[in-house]
Amino acid sequence: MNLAFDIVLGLALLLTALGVFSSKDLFRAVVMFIAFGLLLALVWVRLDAPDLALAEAAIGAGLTGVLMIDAVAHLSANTLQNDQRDDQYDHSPKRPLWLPVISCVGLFVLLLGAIRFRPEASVSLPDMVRDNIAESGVEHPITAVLLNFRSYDTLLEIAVLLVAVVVAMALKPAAEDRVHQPPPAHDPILHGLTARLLPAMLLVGMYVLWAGSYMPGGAFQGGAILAAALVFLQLAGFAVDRYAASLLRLGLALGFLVFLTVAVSVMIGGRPFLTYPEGFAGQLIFFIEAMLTLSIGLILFSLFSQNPPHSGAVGHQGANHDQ
Amino acid sequence: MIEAHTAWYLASFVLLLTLIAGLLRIWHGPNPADRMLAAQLFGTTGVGILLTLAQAMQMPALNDVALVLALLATIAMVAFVKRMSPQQGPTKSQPEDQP
Amino acid sequence: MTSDLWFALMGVALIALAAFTFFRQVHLLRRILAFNIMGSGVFLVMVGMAQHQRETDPVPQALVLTGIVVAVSATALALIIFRRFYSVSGQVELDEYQIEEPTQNEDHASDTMKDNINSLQDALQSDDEAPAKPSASKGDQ
Amino acid sequence: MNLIPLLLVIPLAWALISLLLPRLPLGPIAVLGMLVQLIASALLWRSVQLDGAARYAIGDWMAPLGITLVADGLTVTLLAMTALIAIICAVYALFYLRAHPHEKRYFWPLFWFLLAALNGIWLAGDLFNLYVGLELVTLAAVGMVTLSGKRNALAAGLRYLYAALLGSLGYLLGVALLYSAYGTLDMQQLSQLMENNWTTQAALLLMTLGLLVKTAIFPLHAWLPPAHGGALAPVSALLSALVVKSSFYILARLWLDAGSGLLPVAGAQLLGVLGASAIFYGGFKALQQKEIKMLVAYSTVAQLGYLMLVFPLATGTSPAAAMLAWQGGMLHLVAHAFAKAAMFLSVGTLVLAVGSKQISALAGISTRIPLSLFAFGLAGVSLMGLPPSGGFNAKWLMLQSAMTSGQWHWVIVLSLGSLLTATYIFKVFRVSFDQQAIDQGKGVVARAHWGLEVSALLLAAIAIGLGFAAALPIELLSLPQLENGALEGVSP
Repeated sequence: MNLAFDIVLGLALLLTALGVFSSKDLFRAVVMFIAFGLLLALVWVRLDAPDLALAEAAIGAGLTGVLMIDAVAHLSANTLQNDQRDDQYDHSPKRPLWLPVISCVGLFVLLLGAIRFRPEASVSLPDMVRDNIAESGVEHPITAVLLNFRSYDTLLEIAVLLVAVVVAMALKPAAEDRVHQPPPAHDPILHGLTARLLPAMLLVGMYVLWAGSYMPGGAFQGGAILAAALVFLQLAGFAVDRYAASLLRLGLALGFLVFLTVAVSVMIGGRPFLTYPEGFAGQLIFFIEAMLTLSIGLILFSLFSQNPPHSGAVGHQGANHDQ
Repeated sequence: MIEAHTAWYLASFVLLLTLIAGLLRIWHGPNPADRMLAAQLFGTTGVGILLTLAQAMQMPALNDVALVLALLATIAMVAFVKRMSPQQGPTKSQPEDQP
Repeated sequence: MTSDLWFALMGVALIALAAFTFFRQVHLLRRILAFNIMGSGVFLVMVGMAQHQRETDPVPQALVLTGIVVAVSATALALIIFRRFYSVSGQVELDEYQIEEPTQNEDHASDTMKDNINSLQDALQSDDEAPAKPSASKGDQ
Repeated sequence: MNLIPLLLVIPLAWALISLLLPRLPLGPIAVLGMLVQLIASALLWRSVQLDGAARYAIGDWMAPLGITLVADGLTVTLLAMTALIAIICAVYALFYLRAHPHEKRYFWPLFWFLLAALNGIWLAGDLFNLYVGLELVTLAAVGMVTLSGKRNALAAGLRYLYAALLGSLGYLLGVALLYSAYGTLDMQQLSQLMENNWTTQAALLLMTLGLLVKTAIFPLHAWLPPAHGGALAPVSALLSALVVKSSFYILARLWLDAGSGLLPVAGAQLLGVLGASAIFYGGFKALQQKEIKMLVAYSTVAQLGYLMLVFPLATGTSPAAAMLAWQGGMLHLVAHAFAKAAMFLSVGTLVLAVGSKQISALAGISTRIPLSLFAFGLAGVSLMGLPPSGGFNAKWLMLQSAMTSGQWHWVIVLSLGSLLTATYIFKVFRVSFDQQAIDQGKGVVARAHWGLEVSALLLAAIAIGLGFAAALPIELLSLPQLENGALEGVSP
């Protein structure tokens, strides 16, 4: 039964991906992609990785999907002006076949061989994680890896997020391009939905963050949920990005600031970079995670909201076209 | 106990099959709203699968995943309504798709 | 066959198909989709292969969590640059000829170039008049 | 306080300052920070020279559970090189960015994140950590390319981003395979565990392909010329001098350090053939360019080819030849970094001075803006490999290695490559010394700021100076596998 479930799930995943790749209609490809994210979350569950399922449900099926839909909407809104009615269809040319075919077949054979002839590993990190988890300050092994054993990776990863935001801010169109956007229409249904869903989202976000120290959950998943809540608010017509403009920058960097400060301050006491003082590891990790949740939420949200104007600014958009 | 597991697995398997039916709906469309609605149902079924799997696999953490999925699945829908709906672009035509 | 191995194999198939699409398509949005699915395939291989014939391993799961966040930043960045590119050029793909002939848009490019140069020359000239003044906070709005 | 983590903390802290306090004079603050970083890397260089390589366990978790940083001779040389080039580029940018207020606002945070990532890569001893570092480098570099938001910049940035992301995924897939086969990500531990089997070779092949894309080795170079040729001058300098080297560095560590003995001789020769093709293709394309910055960018494509010659010269040859190849290759990396940064900076000044990117516009400027042209010439001398220069020493070591191991075909490639380089460098000179144009008083339309000219000249002088002081870095660039024994058990 288990295996049958997995086989059907895997095939469905593959079919969905094929749907994304082969669909001529861009919007269909994007909806298929959202479905792909959802199936992938189920696959992570079957792989005993509920943390990844959480992240995939929030990021893959949620945020990335919204970003993609927004981008497709942007494309169709702008092509309309150029009087191309079948805006969602892809008329772009294709490259010659030989390179795709070679790379596809080559990768397939290479990877199958790699799986087939894989040697047995002599080092076992799971054992080491288990032996050292008592010292890490948290009970959940994935949180222990992310924020203690391999916290340096996490620090750099937050830097990656920050870089993306800096570039987004740099590429944001100048202020005069944005003021002409019509005020968002008041939508009673959406408003009611927001009023009911938003508190639940924030609550779940906090719960996921808090749960992270002893069970699946943590800063990334919590941050992704927070970001989703903010995106929701923005879509519902609240101009979140404008309210938060002054605090945004601090909020963006807060997690990184706290993380780096904690990491460096222990060095003054002569301990290595990124260690936690004995006995305080648990509390510090939770504190850092809370700040990271806030930061990640704001960063992911600004990656969504800093996009160039979209369909809302149809009339003005023409000015940007130099063709 | 084993029988209960099997029953839960069976339930999730059946839900998985309906999920695949939803996949076909997304593929066939024919217009964007149909696809989006099918994706929405897809999310709901996903929540169901997660809840049954939580019982079958004895993993209570999956209930959290289901919760998150239930909350976030609406976002794509809202984005679709706000960003792609016809009233935003008055001249916009519904693309016809030949299934 | 275990489920871990099965999903790792699915990951391999996803990678191969996504690579095909990535190299075949020129539409930038489609290539972002392909990139994301290829990434998911890599993550599946990473977790599936590590757990195949072994216990559940938190390390690759943590790595994949990091990878997912990195992939999201990269995707968001690609979308932002793509949309900006689309709104200044109206194109959804990069010109193939640009690889070999980057000076195709020479007239246009040299115009903006001259603007830049003039403004820079102005700035440098004004700088020569007041050389001691540092370039503080000029770009802040 | 240990110096190794300091080299990560300094750029990250300054990145944060640049991000949070944009109203401060970020340029001067950046130069100050660069000075601190330069001192820190000089001290680390000295301590490694005296005490040998050091390992540093981050968070007090030993590898393989934690992440270990490694500072050996090559690492500290590259750290010092990065700090030196970056501070001069920062000084140049200080003046150059005055005309680009919008770009300046976002240049400095990206600059610091880029430096943090580069330092992280030079120091990394962990495969997955390298992946995160590579992504940080990529996003920061792409951001710098697209800063202006102009059509060509955005197109170049997209092309770069897509290529680099694909490269990263190839690398990550290799990491996944290696982890599944050996259960560890620590490079030193892997170097003892790795055996010659399908999985290892597949993993290393995937990582190699990914890194070749990121290093822009022919025929995977197409993204480089528009990105490097189109960016702002200080950005081009940083990209060509440092960024492409980071992925090559990982490649070299992978095959010659962690996976020593795993590279088949045929594979090494193939990498060499790619390098040779890059040398000739890049050289010919450089010769054809009409825009000066594109000429320099194609010159980067060609010069990166020399780096690939390390693999055939150091694989399956005698230890002496391998050592010479390693030293020559790494010295070439350093010398090219200085020379190419000098070249991009001086070209940036020339373009400003004549108000055009076209090479023909440089006609007759030799008497009008001699300092920048001189810097360009000095950098050219090092690129051509004429004595005395860092480039000459590097190529001489590689030639010796090729002759010692009897690989005469690489001797020919090295010599012809230098000839080709000379041709396109002299093409620029022939135009700029055009007597007729000088007599007509053609050329310069604006005076260049002395700060721009001096910083380029300084970099070029260092590239030449490496010819006199090459013994210093070479001493530290010994073959890394010889050090493995010494590294055992050294705790922070």
